[in-house]
Amino acid sequence: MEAKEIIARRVAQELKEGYVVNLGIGLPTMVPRFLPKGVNITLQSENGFLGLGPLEGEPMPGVVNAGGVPCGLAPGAAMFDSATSFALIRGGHVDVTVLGGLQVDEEGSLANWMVPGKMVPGMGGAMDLVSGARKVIVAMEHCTKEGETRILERCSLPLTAKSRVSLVVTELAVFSISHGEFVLLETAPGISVETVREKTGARFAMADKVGEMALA
Amino acid sequence: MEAKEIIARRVAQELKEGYVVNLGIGLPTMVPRFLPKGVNITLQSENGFLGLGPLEGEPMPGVVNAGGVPCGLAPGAAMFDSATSFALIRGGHVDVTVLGGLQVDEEGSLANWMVPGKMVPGMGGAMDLVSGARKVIVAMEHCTKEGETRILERCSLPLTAKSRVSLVVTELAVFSISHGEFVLLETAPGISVETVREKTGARFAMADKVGEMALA
Amino acid sequence: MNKIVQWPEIGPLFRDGMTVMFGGFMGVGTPLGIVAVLRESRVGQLTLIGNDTAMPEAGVGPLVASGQVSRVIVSHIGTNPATGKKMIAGELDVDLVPQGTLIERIRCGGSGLGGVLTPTGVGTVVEEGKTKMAVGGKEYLLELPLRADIAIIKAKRADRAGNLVYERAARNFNPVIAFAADLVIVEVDELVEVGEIDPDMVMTPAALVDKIVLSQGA
Amino acid sequence: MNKIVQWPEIGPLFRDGMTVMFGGFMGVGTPLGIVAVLRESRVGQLTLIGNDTAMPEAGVGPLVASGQVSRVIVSHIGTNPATGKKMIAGELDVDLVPQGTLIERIRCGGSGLGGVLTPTGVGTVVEEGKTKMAVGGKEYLLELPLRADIAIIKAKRADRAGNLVYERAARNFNPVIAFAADLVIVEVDELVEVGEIDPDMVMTPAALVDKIVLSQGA
Repeated sequence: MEAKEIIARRVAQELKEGYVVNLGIGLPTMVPRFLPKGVNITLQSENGFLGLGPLEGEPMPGVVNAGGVPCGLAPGAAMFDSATSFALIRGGHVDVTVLGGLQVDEEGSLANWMVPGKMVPGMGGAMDLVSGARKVIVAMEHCTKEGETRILERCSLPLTAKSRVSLVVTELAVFSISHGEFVLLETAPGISVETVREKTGARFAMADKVGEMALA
Repeated sequence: MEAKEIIARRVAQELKEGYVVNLGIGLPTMVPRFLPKGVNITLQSENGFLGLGPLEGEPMPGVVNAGGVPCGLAPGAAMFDSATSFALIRGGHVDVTVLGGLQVDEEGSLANWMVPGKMVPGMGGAMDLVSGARKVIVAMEHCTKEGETRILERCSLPLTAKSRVSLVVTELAVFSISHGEFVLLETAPGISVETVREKTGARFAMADKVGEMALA
Repeated sequence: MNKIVQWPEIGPLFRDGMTVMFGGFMGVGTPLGIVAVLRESRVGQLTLIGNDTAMPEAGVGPLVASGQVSRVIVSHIGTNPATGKKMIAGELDVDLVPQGTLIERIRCGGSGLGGVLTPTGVGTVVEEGKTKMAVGGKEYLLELPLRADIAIIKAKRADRAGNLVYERAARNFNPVIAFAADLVIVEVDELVEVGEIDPDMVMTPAALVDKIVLSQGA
Repeated sequence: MNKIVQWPEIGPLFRDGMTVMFGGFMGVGTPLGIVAVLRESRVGQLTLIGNDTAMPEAGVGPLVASGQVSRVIVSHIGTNPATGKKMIAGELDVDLVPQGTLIERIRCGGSGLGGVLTPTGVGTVVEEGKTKMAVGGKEYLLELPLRADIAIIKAKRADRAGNLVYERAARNFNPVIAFAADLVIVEVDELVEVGEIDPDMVMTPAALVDKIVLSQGA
């Protein structure tokens, strides 16, 4: 199974019936495909609506996701302006946001919006999402293409938000973050704790029982 | 002519085509009856709409003015929530507010919301209206029932807002306020400057040409 | 998730000492059925947050009269003599807040904002005890967020998911308080199926609504 | 008051050095006809305020490409490489503002508020140079109002008075910027008579709208 699918499948297990969820671009948008049976969530889109659905048939005027790409509307969708959209986001009305990351550290800080001198796309809604969502899950590959770990004692890249991440899901492991330390909760099938340790740039505690990542 | 009608007729002359106007309770609500021919204004109501009109026929559900009294909707009316209503008021989107007063002083400060130990109804939307409307006109009788002047060097009652009133219309006179002084612009038909001076508790300057109040 | 509840389920949601935000302006837009349930429930020591205490027999007036309320945070009490009497008798704390400030404070509470700077109240008794700041040469008061345990809302129509539509000036505080409480209970005149309210016409999105009860007059 | 204008009347409303707020999110909800007029008008040294610089051929992208813009205040530039190139070349100042903060700053500018406290950006580069305040034990940044000389808006429908309705996610920044500019120009797909839009369904009240022009595709 591809790394991205492993991650998306595992993140999907975190979403419960009735949750309002905002998914960042890229990998996080794969998550809904793997929702457990019977779990219905409402997707929030920061460009102004609740009830984002997959595109079915022809694109409809004005029905686009936060990337500007045509999408669909779920039954019971509601549209609103951007001030309302971020009132929802910052006001704690989004249960979970799932975002990609460049780096996460043991303080729960996330860097995912710029690489100085290289990539400055702007933060868009990411800083508000990480500051405001009730639970922040980072879904990312454990290491960069160059093999550098993304899981660190301290992020070296500019932060998106400080101390807001509570769960990190990679293709190798699942960590929670609490009280300034990573806690290893699960390892992917066939991945040893030693492998995780080698590829992780921060110490981590072990959960009482380190389980195997459920990819159902 | 009754004092109130004199005041309402004169205030109506201040309202220009296309103005957005918020009228306080009491005397100010008489003003629209006396609008010059061809002048159309839009009345804002702080309980959440633009386009307040007179009640015609049966009351309609939810169509009430800021006093909770059934009213009508003008063609082109728009309804909104209270946050939007006060965004309009504070944001300078109301051209004129006309409010009753207990006292006005030469700094342009208004007292109209409480009398300590006697009447504490609450300020409602009055403080926002006086702080935010582009032009604040006070429409009130010159003196109290006990004969005490309402036009003072300094208000003795708790203020509604400081230095925001630009025009005061009474049944005796019209004053503008600028740079910390009252300027007598007009006197009512048959009222002498001496009479105005006797009944006014502040010095006032004279306009270059003190006219007679137009009550058309 | 079924949000539709029956009237007997409403009363037990309230507890002594709770803070309750209510929609409505002079009673118009106030959920009168829920107020009646609160009245019958005999919960006490309530803090009410909303525009006004209406009239003795309108809006939240009956709760003031019954002595179930220990504090109100409102912009106006002048039309309900019972509020003033209880205030003077020391039986009721009354915080008077300018209407535009009140709705912004509620909006802050519901939007994760820590406060807002408003010119309203500068130079008046309203500024007492507040932080004053100058921005661009103009003075403002820092006004702080308000939240509640429960918001009670009146809507014209709800779909079964909880999307709401209000009627005319009965909108007022309702859509704003829907963001600012831990539990949001809505009394509606009309309940429709999901999909019957156009997404562009929704005034309060379903995600904010916890419980829906059908008006008994409806 | 006739607010309906023809296309040749739009260009002369703009001047070099003006600040222009635009609706739209990745170009969706941006008044493309007005952008084209601005492009042809050759006014320069513009400051643009809006969500993003879209793509080179979408939204306000063409104005960035043409060099008519000297500053943008936006939340995102990543989808328009021209913006980044001009920024690096020193030809364009780019102020990046978190999206939720950007819309609140515009809302403050349009609502007479002096600023707002937001948790967004605390502990990041966004906090540089800003006042930081603690409220209830949590840290916030004070973010200040934004206003513009002109707001350019795209609506689905207008009545002749100027009441507006937006379509789906094309609403986004449009109704908020309508409060925050000295002159508000709206491009609409459809123009209807006064009374054809139900008062409850108006998304931007006519009082905020100065000029209406009919989309050429419409």
